[in-house]
Amino acid sequence: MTIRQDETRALARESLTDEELLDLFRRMAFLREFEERTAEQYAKGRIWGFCHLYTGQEAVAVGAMSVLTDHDYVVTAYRDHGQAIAKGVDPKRVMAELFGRRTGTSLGRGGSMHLFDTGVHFMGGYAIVGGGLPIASGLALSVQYKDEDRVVASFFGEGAVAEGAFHESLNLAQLWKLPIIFIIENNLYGMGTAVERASATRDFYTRAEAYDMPGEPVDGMDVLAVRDAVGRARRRARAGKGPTLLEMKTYRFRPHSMSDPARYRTRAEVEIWRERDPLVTFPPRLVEEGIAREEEIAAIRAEVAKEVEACIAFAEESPHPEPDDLMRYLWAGDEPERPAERGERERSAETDEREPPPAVEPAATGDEGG
Amino acid sequence: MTIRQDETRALARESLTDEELLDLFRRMAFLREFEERTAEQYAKGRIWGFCHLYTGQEAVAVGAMSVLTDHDYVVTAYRDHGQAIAKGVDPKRVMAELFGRRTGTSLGRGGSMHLFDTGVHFMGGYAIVGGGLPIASGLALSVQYKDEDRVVASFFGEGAVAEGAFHESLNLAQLWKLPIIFIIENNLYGMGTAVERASATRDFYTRAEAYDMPGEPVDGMDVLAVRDAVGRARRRARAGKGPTLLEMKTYRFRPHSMSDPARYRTRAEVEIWRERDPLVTFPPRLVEEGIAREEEIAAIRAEVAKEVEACIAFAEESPHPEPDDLMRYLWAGDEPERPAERGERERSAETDEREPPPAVEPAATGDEGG
Amino acid sequence: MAEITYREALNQALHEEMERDERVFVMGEEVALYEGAYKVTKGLLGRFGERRVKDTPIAEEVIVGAAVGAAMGGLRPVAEMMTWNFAILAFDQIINHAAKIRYMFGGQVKVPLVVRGPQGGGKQLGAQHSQSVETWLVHCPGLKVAVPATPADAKGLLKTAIRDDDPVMFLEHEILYNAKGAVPEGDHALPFGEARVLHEGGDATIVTYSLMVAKALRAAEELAHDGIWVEVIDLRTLVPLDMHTVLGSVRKTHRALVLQEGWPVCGMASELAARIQEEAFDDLDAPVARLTGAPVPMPYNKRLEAEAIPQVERIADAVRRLVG
Amino acid sequence: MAEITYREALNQALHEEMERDERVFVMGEEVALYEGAYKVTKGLLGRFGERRVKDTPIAEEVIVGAAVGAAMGGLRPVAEMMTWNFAILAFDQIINHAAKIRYMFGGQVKVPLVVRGPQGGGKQLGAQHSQSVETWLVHCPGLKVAVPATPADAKGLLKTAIRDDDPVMFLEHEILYNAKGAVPEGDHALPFGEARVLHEGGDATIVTYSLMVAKALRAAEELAHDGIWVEVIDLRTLVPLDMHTVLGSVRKTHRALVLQEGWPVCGMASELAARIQEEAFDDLDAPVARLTGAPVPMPYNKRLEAEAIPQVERIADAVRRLVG
Ligand SMILES: Cc1ncc(C[n+]2csc(CCOP(=O)(O)OP(=O)(O)O)c2C)c(N)n1
Ligand SMILES: Cc1ncc(C[n+]2csc(CCOP(=O)(O)OP(=O)(O)O)c2C)c(N)n1
Ligand SMILES: [Mg+2]
Ligand SMILES: [Mg+2]
Repeated sequence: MTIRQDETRALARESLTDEELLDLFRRMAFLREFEERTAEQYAKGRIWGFCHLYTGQEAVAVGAMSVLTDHDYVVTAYRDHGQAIAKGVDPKRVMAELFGRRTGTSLGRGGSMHLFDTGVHFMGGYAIVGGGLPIASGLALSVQYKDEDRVVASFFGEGAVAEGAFHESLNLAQLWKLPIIFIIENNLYGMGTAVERASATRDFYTRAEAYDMPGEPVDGMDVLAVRDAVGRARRRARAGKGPTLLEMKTYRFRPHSMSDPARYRTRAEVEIWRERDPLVTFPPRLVEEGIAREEEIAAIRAEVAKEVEACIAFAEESPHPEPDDLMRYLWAGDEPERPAERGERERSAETDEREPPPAVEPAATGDEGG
Repeated sequence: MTIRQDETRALARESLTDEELLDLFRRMAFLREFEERTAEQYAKGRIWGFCHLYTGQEAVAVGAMSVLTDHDYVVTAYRDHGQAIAKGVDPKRVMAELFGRRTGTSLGRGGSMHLFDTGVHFMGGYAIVGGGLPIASGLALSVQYKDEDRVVASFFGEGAVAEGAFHESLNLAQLWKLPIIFIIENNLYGMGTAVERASATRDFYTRAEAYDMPGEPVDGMDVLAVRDAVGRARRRARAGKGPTLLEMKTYRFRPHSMSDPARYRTRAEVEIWRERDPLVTFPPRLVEEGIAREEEIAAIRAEVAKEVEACIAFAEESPHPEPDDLMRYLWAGDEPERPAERGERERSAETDEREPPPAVEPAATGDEGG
Repeated sequence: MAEITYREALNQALHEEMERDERVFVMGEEVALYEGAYKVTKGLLGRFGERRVKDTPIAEEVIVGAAVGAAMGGLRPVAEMMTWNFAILAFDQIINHAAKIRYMFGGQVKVPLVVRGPQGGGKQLGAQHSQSVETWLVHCPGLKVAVPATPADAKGLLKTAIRDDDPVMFLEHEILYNAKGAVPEGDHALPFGEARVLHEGGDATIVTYSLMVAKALRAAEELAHDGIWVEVIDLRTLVPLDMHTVLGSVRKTHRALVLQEGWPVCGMASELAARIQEEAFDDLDAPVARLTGAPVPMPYNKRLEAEAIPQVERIADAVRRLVG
Repeated sequence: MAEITYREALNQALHEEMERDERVFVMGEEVALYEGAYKVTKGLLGRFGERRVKDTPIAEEVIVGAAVGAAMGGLRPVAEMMTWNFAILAFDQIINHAAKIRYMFGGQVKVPLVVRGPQGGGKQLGAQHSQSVETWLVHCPGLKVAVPATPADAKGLLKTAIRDDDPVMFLEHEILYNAKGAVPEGDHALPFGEARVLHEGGDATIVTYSLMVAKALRAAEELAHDGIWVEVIDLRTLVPLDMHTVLGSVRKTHRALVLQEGWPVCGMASELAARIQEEAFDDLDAPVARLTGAPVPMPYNKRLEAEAIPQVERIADAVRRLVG
């Protein structure tokens, strides 16, 4: 694996203002704090079911979303808090969903694994491993069909690569040159199974070759490397050149889910990755390069802590769904009332047909949506 | 695609006697005749349902089976007459199965797509595209588990490569180093769909790389090339080195099935392949190389015609299953009476546990089962 | 009204709906260049081009899954399964995704998807090509299921299916493709959930759908010769299910036979028997009878296959036993 | 007899059968090193090693398919589905292959395969992780289906499943894993197709299985306080189905409620209602009643989930209506 680290960093750095760089940190810090507090709320019995934290992988979601536009579709798996919030889903409503409240993104019906918000084109967390890839491919087909100015980013764990759905989706996407970016978050484990125990190969970006698709390994602990790779893949997709497979080399610091003792890995391994933790490595870089002062970093950390606190308060105060709701909204035509605060962002993918800007020739160079 | 034609031919030639070479021709001639007569019987309304002929692909089945042993398992799809007969299934019983008779390989319940004979370890024709691959992998697992001296050959069309089952099976087989040979019969079409309309790649042997598995293109119109490639793959499998993916470049001269007008391909294309027809190219070679005289070739053609005639007569004279049979043999314990003539070959895979020779170290060189 | 085949009626519905709504498109194995394994998509590629008529690889899971995604993206995909037997490879996308997405995401999105194709036995295609899949689909909340028995219904229900905002599983019967019947031209869309009484009578009710409707009608005619008058109800859609019409008839005849081609255990016949006895117990003069396909994988041999599928004579006998 | 959990009982059965028969092996996601997502395979890797306890990739279709092939090759695989929801990705191998291979190939081969894992709701796992899959399986001829309700049955039925020469779909209930009960040590194998009467009474019969047995028993106790005596029947296996015991009880009580956790349409409750009224019509004083899960994808929220699953109070109410 050769990751052109310095090169990509330099590239990405050029196109970003100091504010933008700081914002990347803020977003990662927010996700970290959100997940830490989620763990605490789970322990308190306010969140139930399966709950998979994103801790450690923040650079992937934040880096990727920083070069996707509001209109781009995102699809992911059950480990979905990070992508949802990074995509712009209101974190209050995410926390409310984890609490199972009526104000949650999915009215409290989805829970941690099934966040969704058409308002920001976050098209779902799916709990069937591999299940999101065909759907993401279909969204990309709709984009191509309507000649819209957007792309699809499909996130999934390296464990999903073994599923037939991965294979069928990549073949179709390449055959039809769909505007989609397949993003493997290779955190080295699928539950307790280390990659080498479940896959004939240890790298996954190489799988792209089987479909004559470009594939690339990316340092998933480096938000700028992620940003760069996703930005380039997005441009390819928008230019009609079809899909790209990106393998983000990353790590989850927490167990698979809240009920996993994580005995399958060594403390030493965790420690090695701790040194690459984006929340550890990125702030010093900002300081060294004169982009922010230590105090600003500390201030941001304090701010996000307050914001997450507000999310918990919001969730706690929110009403439960009424038992009478049980049979509602199964069929189209029976439409839920939208919470007022969501306002304009509420339009569904289908009703916002006028929304996506008409397709334009993509710029030959330069990041989009940065 | 680089097929080392002369090289492989030379290799294969060395290990074969004149009788053996002539026998390869006889077997291919038999299959050709069998399928031609099957088409005729279908037209006469004696065979029903879906019926897929092997015409054109004879070199694949005959070449492959010539280096597999009786104990090796074979699994294939619905285009299964060729592999079944080449594996040693009694062609009388194959024809009887096509006729739906009680003497058929599957008691008349399977028909053309579902031949089966545990006696020669022909483990089935399956009509779900890709459905045979997981099963073949499982048979290979049983071989490995019991440390038996045999391998599995899994045949399927290039259309099946797009199915998730292909991907899942190859990954598992390579991960577990299963003793299996995956044989793609790339006849350029899946029904009416040319490969380039359904696949992101035109070659399929390259798919092996995704699983870190060796893959190789083979001239599927050359029985000796097939023999050589399968022989080598078998040795790898027996040596515990795991699976191989072979792509047989071949062609079917007949339409997909009996009800396909085959308008999707040009006469010119068919003509080009006609020149590579093994039934056209192999006999002159035998004559040129002094292995057989023209008259011997003609005599063989006459013999197989008679043999196939006898198959038809056998099928025609055979009884239909009794309607009362309908509910029988669904569950184990309700065992059908075996037709007497099958004799010793009757033992089922499970009951023949003493049968497979104990595993021995495979010879480092030289063909097995030739 | 023109006399056309079931196949042509389906084809007409596709043509008209694609003409009417640019969001409608067709995808599946062999649907474009080959014009469908059963020629249901004939002429579509020529008329609408490759953008709207798409051949796919042989990969059912992504065919259905991509259709689900496209529907979420605002299109109205019609995904053809060459036969419904192969849709079993896509059950994860149908059951775990198409059926659940709207509800589980709090009603934020619609999935206006049609999955269509033939099912059923009778052509000696053997165990893996002859199944009836309706039980697996109706069991799962969130899917609508249509089972047209005539060319007119094939057209009218398919048009409604395409216009419907929910996932519709559209089960054609392979044997019916060549069946002819009068079909209204133009905008003939039939409401879902309205069964039809096809043969009136006071002695018993046969409740059925798809191919079995024609067989039930022939049995009814045969029974009429014996002076037994049966009412034949064609359900047309299984979800939604028109219990109103069924119960109305049973309350009149006091005897019901539910007839289906597929396997008995947990079949539609069981569901209807359970519901009829639940809701019209006191009106029944005899237990609700079921006549179904035999509980075995479909055999290839012609005689065995005929034995495995309900035939006219056996339907008539079942009614005789019911009224006897 | 030791008091152990349902989980331990399953684990014991696996240990004992693997000890007894070298052909028995276990494969699935996380079954080896991790000892099972629900720890049902605890200790197996240590005892039997990697050859007989195999972790697989996340690829359900090939897990089941390879198990089918291994069974045809003379082994006795026990394939774990981490939950039955994921088995839907393997339905092609279960329905189109495992169930059909013996019959369609003329009885030449046996497929002695067990697919096992938990199913059901009640742990707030949401729509894609809370399904009951029995309808999809019992509908398909060629599959046996076991649904143990107690630790003793979990052990006894799993041992029988492993020894059975046909494909057995073994449906554990996630909520029951920690349930404790007396379990016979050693060679305790229970015959398939023998239901058990758990609570005797003359006023009504509750027919049920799996987790709902415990709920039915609690309802029965509650009803007993009101002087209503119900018989509770635990079916234990759905294929084969012990109609004899069911009908015997119904002929005595004249009233039956069929209770299941899963969705209503074409559920086991419908099947049993259809069969009971068919075979015991004249013995019935009231229509056979069904109580089932609500026909919606399972919601995450605790209150909604509780509302979607039959609870003791509602079971008792259903019986009161039935006898009222
Ligand atoms: C089809 C399916 N099979 C199995 C599971 C159970 N399961 C949930 S998460 C998981 C591991 C997935 O690992 P990976 O794809 O690497 O994602 P990560 O959890 O590491 O983000 C498994 C096996 C599932 N949810 N769906
Ligand atoms: C799962 C599944 N999907 C679709 C079909 C219908 N079908 C039968 S044969 C065929 C084409 C297969 O082509 P290929 O694998 O190249 O084999 P060939 O017929 O060329 O030997 C298709 C699509 C099927 N039988 N099974
Ligand atoms: Mg992972
Ligand atoms: Mg082909």
